[in-house]
Amino acid sequence: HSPAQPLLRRPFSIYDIDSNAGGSVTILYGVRGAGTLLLTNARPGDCLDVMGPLGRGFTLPESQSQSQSQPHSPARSPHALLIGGGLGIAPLVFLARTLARAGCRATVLYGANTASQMQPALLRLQASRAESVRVFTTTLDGSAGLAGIVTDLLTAEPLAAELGDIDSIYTCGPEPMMAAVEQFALARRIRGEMSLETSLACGVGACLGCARRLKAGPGASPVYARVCKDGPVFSFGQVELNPIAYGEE
Amino acid sequence: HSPAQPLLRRPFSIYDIDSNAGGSVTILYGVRGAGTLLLTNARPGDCLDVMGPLGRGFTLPESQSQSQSQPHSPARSPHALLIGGGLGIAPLVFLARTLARAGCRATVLYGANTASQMQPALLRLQASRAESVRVFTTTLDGSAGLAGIVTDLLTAEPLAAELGDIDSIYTCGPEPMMAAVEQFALARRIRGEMSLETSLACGVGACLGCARRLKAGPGASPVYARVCKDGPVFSFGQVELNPIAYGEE
Amino acid sequence: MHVGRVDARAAANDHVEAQVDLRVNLGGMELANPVVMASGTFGYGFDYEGLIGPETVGAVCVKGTTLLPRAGNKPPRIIETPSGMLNSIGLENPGIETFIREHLPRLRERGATVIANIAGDTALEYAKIAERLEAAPGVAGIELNVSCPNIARGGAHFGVDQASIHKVIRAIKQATSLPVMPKLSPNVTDIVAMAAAAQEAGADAISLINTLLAMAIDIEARRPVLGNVFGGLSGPAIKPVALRMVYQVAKEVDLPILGGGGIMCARDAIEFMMAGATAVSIGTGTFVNPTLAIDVIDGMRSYLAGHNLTSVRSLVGAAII
Amino acid sequence: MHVGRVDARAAANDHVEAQVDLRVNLGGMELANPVVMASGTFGYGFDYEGLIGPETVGAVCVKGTTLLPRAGNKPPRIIETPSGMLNSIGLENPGIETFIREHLPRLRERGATVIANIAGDTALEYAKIAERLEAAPGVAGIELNVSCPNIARGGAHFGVDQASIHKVIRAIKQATSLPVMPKLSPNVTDIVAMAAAAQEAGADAISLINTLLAMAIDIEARRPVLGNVFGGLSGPAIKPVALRMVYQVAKEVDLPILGGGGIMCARDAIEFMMAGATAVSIGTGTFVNPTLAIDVIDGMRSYLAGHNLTSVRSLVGAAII
Ligand SMILES: Cc1cc2nc3c(=O)[nH]c(=O)nc-3n(C[C@H](O)[C@H](O)[C@H](O)COP(=O)(O)OP(=O)(O)OC[C@H]3O[C@@H](n4cnc5c(N)ncnc54)[C@H](O)[C@@H]3O)c2cc1C
Ligand SMILES: Cc1cc2nc3c(=O)[nH]c(=O)nc-3n(C[C@H](O)[C@H](O)[C@H](O)COP(=O)(O)OP(=O)(O)OC[C@H]3O[C@@H](n4cnc5c(N)ncnc54)[C@H](O)[C@@H]3O)c2cc1C
Ligand SMILES: Cc1cc2nc3c(=O)[nH]c(=O)nc-3n(C[C@H](O)[C@H](O)[C@H](O)COP(=O)(O)O)c2cc1C
Ligand SMILES: Cc1cc2nc3c(=O)[nH]c(=O)nc-3n(C[C@H](O)[C@H](O)[C@H](O)COP(=O)(O)O)c2cc1C
Ligand code: FES
Ligand code: FES
Repeated sequence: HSPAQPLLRRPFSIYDIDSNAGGSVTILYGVRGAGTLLLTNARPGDCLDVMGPLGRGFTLPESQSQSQSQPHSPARSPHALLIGGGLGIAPLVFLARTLARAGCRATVLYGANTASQMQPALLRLQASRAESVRVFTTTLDGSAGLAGIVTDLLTAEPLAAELGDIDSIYTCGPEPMMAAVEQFALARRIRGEMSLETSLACGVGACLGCARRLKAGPGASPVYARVCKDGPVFSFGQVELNPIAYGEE
Repeated sequence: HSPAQPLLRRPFSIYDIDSNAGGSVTILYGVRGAGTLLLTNARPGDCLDVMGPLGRGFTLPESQSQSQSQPHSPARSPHALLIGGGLGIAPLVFLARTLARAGCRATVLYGANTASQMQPALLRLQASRAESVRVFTTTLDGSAGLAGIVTDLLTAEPLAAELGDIDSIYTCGPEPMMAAVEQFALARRIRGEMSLETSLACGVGACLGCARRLKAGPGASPVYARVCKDGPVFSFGQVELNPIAYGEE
Repeated sequence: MHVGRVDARAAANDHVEAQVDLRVNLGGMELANPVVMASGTFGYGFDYEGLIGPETVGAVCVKGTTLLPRAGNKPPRIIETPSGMLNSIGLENPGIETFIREHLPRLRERGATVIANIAGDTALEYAKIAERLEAAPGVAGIELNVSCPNIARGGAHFGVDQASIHKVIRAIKQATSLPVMPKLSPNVTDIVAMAAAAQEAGADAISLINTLLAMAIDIEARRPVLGNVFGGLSGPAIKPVALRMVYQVAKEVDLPILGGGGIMCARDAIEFMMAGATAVSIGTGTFVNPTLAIDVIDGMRSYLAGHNLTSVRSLVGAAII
Repeated sequence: MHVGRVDARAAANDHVEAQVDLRVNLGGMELANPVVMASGTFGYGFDYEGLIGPETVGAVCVKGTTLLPRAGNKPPRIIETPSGMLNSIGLENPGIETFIREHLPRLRERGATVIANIAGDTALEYAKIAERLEAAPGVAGIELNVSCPNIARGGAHFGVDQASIHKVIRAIKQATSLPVMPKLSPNVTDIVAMAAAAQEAGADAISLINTLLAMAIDIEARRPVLGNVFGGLSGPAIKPVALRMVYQVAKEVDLPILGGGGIMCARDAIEFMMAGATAVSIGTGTFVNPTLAIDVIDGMRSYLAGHNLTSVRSLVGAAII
């Protein structure tokens, strides 16, 4: 007996967009339950019923908007640090490629359980201009890059020394990881954003089911933001994070 | 949005069995709802989770059991009349081939909406020994055989005249059709059987969900039989039939 | 079958379908068609802009609104279940004044038929909201949420005993001349008794059903999934229960019913009307298929045309025996 | 996750799993494991012979049995619904004498733990059946169906008010020394009050939940699908409601609970135990997967071994906050 058919839609990040050949939008997903399992049945040529893009995406570095036509010289261009854990790499791949196209430098820190899981995303990242996107990896089992978790890279030499000129940080992945990245950024007063995950129902702001509590002074009555509409991308310092990820111990 | 995933198992008749090449069991089905729609996704090599065979099948003509090794001569062999409507032809194809193998004669009356629907079953019937299985058809739209419903054949010349030596009648199809066949047989004191359809849950006699009322004298408190276990094949005269089929007007 | 837009006969029926009369009167609320957006699933009418607007449907029940703003419940607030979902939103809303000032004028401008869904903790609170709505132009009627299972208040809800249902409806009827439609809780032993109490108190229509009180447990974290522990079950899973309650109430109580719970297609909606509902509400189904309401309206047209019926009103209660 | 038999760690865990203790005591009934076949879905224990036998599971609740034989309800008796099914069997059964004479000895011979599920129209009827069971060897306990929603009796059921629950349990307790476990109706406003009344009357355990009263309509025939109009909803659709009731009762009433409703995998069963059930019942799931009970037992073992737990009893109520 197969697991129950999913009822609600499932949210995915944009992993890549190809506006050349007829146009395509790519997602990167892992099988977690019934919905993603069903997705594995999809074959080339099948129609998927998709709503989107929805919500608020990453904000590109400020100077970038004026520089679109006139890319920065590599030396003076904004430097973004992208930190992805597991499937959280998905939106960061699209972001890295967008930054590169806009003449920004991107340093991507990418952590996963094991080397084989990382291949698809690494290939896409390498397809960006090599000089503007650099990638460093960690694996839990040590099969590629540094053995450990991705945030270890923030303090590990020689990379840590090179992070002095970071203008902004973007992160997506397990919430404890994002919480550590946020702390790192706030301590250094580097602006940055994270992409949050919750269960969604409507996806358009109508149901208030995806609420996450915003940070506020102690004693204040709670204020919630909608992940689907006000997010999924939030600035560091905005949202109360769970030290423990949903479904984990 | 696709229709809800079915929860319960779905019953199907055995349409054919090939005990030669590695062995196969064939079913003939029409898409009616979510379950049969799902079945259309099955590809050669896929595994289906099947319980069966279940319940009570058709009884072969009595003399036949002794004659298994020594087939009847065509002239003196039992003559069975098989009357199928729509997908009700499925178990009758298997029955016709079984009868032919046992040296009985089978006359099959087969009614459908239109000629194209009948091709698969007709091909299988033709694969039986031609001399022992004869087939007559009707279609509602007149595209093959007599224009009309299958029970019209019972009174239409020249066939009606030939039905004098019928030993037994087997029928499967819409209930109003089977009710007419039952009446025909009872009036002529020809023994026979019908294969009934209801919603099933357990399929093994445990839940009592598939009950059909047995015929009884007036005033008697109702007695029910289980279609899945006591049937789906019942003798003529045993079960109260619905003049109106489930889901029809 | 005659449901959905891909019916082979749809084209041939276009002419007939155009002549089908979909109007219904829901206890004084005139709806152009029987399809109503369920409260809490369509915000204040504009979140699905571009896909489906508030003027497309028979009426919009706006998000449950209270006298003062409410922050809502602690997340997680939703979790999917087999053919359903749990929610424990906890009536997050900006309060009645903001609704009247910001949302209502936009809805009115678009020509939407607006049913204000209201909630409160005391009969007085309900009456105060009703008074404010009375004065605000553009409200067709009031849906009274006496049944929200998501607010922790020691288990005492208005919707589960006759006396409190009676009291709150009387209070509201005295505060407004608008049609008043209590939305009853399905979490009761005797839904007919609740509906009868509402009728006696002067209700103009009955809305059935709100969500079933339910929960889910995370076996790895070893705790309830929802921040609020309990939530309300909606979606196709509850349709058979909702249909039963509509049928029971329609048989015994002489008030028009807004019926819903798990409607996912025109066929479901027609089941509700045949069980005795004058109009149907669509909630969770919109999350799955944002234009479901339009599909249901179209499917009703096809069904009527295909069965040579001229008015959708002929379906109401047709299956009651 | 540690559910099901295809867990990659299953082989490695074999040794640990073997040492896991699955025994539970359900109000005096000693079960070898917490998995119980739900009444009405496993006949008298032998319909699935060859696939799963009555001795495999913790206990078998046999088909609801009455003093005298009953013919049952008019068909159609079942219809599938989203993630669920409706049934209106109407307690078709051969009567208590036939059960004792024909079915019980076979069950006993096989070493099955038998829970007799009984039903009646009056407290006296229940007491008479209990007396007969007292005298018959091989019954571990009595499950009291005070909640079958399928019998048309003007809407008055034992299971929906405290006084009648109290009365029938008292009558049975006086007639037998066997453990008595009322199976409560979920179609009530306050399940905790019903359970508390049962406890006060001397119940040894509580069984939760029976089916939700529900219906379906055939929009072509324009009438209810079931011959009995109403039926009981079971299957995964009701799991969130069942879980909530188990949780509520476990929190407030100090009696062991047999919990179930919609269990389709070990994970579901563990949710029920964490909500406070001492044992779990499997009904509709067996129709879908006849060996589900075995899968659930195996899955519990894997979960316990994978979490370094030695006894299934450590799960009971683990998620209550
Ligand atoms: C904005 C956003 C962007 C996302 N982008 C991506 C992406 O790019 N790639 C990607 O792979 N994923 C992404 N996700 C996550 C993705 O949406 C989920 O993995 C997906 O919805 C899972 O659906 P499913 O049906 O496969 O699993 P589900 O069946 O929905 O289960 C999901 C998880 O929840 C757990 N769960 C379910 N019920 C319970 C319960 N009762 N108790 C405890 N745990 C439970 C399951 O075990 C499972 O691990 C994104 C999510 C959001 C919000
Ligand atoms: C013993 C036996 C043998 C059979 N042999 C065959 C066979 O050989 N070949 C074959 O094709 N079929 C056979 N059938 C019938 C087959 O089992 C059904 O067609 C199948 O179960 C349909 O499943 P489904 O999920 O596709 O449709 P479902 O979704 O189960 O629907 C079946 C029908 O019921 C109707 N229905 C569902 N819900 C309602 C409602 N609320 N009101 C009114 N109508 C409703 C649907 O519209 C649909 O027409 C047999 C049945 C039995 C009992
Ligand atoms: C996310 C969500 C929020 C809801 N909020 C409200 C509400 O504020 N007021 C109310 O009366 N009902 C509310 N409901 C109940 C719905 O209006 C509807 O009665 C219920 O969901 C059953 O219908 P459905 O199965 O079509 O969703 C809410 C339902 C959901 C799913
Ligand atoms: C076909 C069927 C027959 C049932 N008969 C009985 C019965 O005789 N007595 C009883 O107490 N419960 C009966 N039940 C209820 C089940 O025992 C169980 O409580 C309910 O179905 C919920 O569990 P499930 O979702 O696992 O099926 C029956 C359920 C079904 C589906
Ligand atoms: S998912 Fe509905 S508001 Fe975000
Ligand atoms: S389907 Fe269960 S007894 Fe026939």
